[in-house]
Amino acid sequence: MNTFITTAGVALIGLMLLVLIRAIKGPTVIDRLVAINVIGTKSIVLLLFAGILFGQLEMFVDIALGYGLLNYIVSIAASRYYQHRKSLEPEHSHGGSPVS
Amino acid sequence: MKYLYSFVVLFMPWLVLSGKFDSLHVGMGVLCSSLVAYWCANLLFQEKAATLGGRLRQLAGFVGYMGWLLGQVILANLHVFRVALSPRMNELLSPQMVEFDSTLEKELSKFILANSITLTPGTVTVRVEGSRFLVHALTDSVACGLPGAMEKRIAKIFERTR
Amino acid sequence: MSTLPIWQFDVLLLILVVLFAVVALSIRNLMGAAVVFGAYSFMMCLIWAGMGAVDVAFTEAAVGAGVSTVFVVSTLYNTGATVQPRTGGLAFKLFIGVVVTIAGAFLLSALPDFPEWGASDSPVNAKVAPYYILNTIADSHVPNVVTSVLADYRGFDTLLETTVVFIACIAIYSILRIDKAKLEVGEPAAAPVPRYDPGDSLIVRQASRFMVPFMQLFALYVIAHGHYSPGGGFQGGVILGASLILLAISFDLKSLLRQWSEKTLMLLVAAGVFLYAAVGLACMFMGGNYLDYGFLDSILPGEKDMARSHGILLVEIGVGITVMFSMIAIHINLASNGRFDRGL
Amino acid sequence: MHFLGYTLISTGLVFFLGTTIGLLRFPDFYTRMHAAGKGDTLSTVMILIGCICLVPMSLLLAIKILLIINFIFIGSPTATHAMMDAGNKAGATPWRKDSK
Repeated sequence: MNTFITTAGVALIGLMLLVLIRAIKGPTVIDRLVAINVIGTKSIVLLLFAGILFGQLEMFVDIALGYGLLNYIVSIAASRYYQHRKSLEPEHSHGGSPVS
Repeated sequence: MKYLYSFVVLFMPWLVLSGKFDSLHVGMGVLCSSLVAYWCANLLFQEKAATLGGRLRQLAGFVGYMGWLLGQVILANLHVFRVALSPRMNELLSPQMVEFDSTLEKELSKFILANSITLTPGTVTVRVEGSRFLVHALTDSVACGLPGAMEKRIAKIFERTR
Repeated sequence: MSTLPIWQFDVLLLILVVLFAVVALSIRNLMGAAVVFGAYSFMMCLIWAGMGAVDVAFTEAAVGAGVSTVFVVSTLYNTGATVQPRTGGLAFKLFIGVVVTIAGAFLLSALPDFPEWGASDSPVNAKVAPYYILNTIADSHVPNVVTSVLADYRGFDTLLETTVVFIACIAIYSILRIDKAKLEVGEPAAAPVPRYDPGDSLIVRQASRFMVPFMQLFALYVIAHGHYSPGGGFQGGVILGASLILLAISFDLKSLLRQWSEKTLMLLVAAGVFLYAAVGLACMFMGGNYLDYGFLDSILPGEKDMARSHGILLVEIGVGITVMFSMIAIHINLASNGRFDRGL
Repeated sequence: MHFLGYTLISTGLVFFLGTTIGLLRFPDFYTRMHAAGKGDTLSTVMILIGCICLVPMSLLLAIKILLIINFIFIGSPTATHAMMDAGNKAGATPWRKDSK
């Protein structure tokens, strides 16, 4: 079972790396936000996996529960920023010409 | 009355969280639950008119609704999967904004309808203003089907107060 | 390293953390950088968890997911998210590069002096840690060693850490808070904030309605059960603060301020530190050393060991109160630009 | 029971793969949101239920994980909606079929 969980966890992190591509590419901040939101949700799963592998699920479940409750605050705060200030310019990520 | 309801609603999760049933911890549970109930009763129970039986019936209806919704979520994922993996993705997609008016009146039922729309195949709620829903649809066929059977189901469960 | 059950996770997460850090630094829009930096903190939390440091992981989770990114976002809300192009030329960049390299080399040169990670003969693991691990149950009936170390054996440190949070709150308050009366005379009026539209956040409001009570319940659970499970006053306080910040974001700042007036907030921030210090003083009055909770056994129920356990709970509550209200006060200051009227 | 757990976790991972591919391949912010909002919720929920089935644990612990699932079910669509609204208000350009 532990081998399976480890494999699943490694696969999950691998997929998170793929999601990271979206966070790197952008092109807008909201795109990054979507990717980060997905990664945050998957952190809950990884925490549970770590708990299973350590054999101390009851400790890790508390952290995962905290994450589950808090995870969406960031998305809501960032969305509220764009709902109030209507400016979403695509920016260049890799040291290109900075957006004025 | 709403304080009592909130206390009961909050004390049960406390017992689950705590998992310790000695007098000290249950006592702290009573204290913390009443504190949160005092803070949040206005948040948790906004309807004044509802009776206890009505609330319980709503809860039962909601559980049944969740079962149906879970099926829809799986369908939604298969739909996304099919579109995302299709080599001719650009032909399958025809994203568009759809607006429609809902007959639902309560905020709670609008909230559930909006989140259900987000979780069902091919549609995501963008905005709810008054009774006007702005929905982003992935393909033409799902855009025509809005709001669908969901609205009636929700109306049946949540719009009656007693 | 390979004896750890999840070294595969650790290696991959380390790669992810470095990637996130590089991405966060290279994005030229501050909002984007803030958001990616939030994900960096998720990964740090997972790494702590992978090392088995659950309390640290919990702190990182609560602070990273709950408040830190929100603070940055609300700051950017008042300052704007665009960066000015740097004016310094190549020489300046080279200078920075040299300075950073030298500093990094110094830090790395100190690395061999550290004992190997988890080595059993290092000074910490040879004397101090075994004492805590062996004696904590007998001394204070607290199974979670971290809690007893933080709040009992090293209670002074935690008292001063709580004071640091308090000072941070006071500092932000004194820098940002603007008096309404002064504002009318000196500065020009604030840029008109778009009117709050109650219709546009129905879904968010309804969701917060359900989440906030359970967040607060969970936070109180974390404070009350710091003895047994990871967590304690700091984490619980942060989650409590985050729940009220969520209320402020999804309804509006006014409704939060109606519930907790400015005066109450600041009084409560001080009250938490006061509670902690007062418990210490009470120990002195009972004849013991400062923060030696064992001497409270005549006013708290139970024997000496149980009194220590209850003393830990009391100071955890103090920490929780200070942290919770500091978080809220800091958020209100940042979000409303010190005006305490409306904001993010 | 074990078999069910393995199946659920694997299915969850497959759905998360679908999410990731959708997130990377879809042409604009709105369509990416579809992939993220739906796939993220379901794959997380599936993996968590799989953990309940797979790992022997006490009833209270299982209920705690069910609580996490509950909060994800409330929080995830809400975050999706908030980001969608923010993108729309900030003026993310929608993709049109004839634009390419």
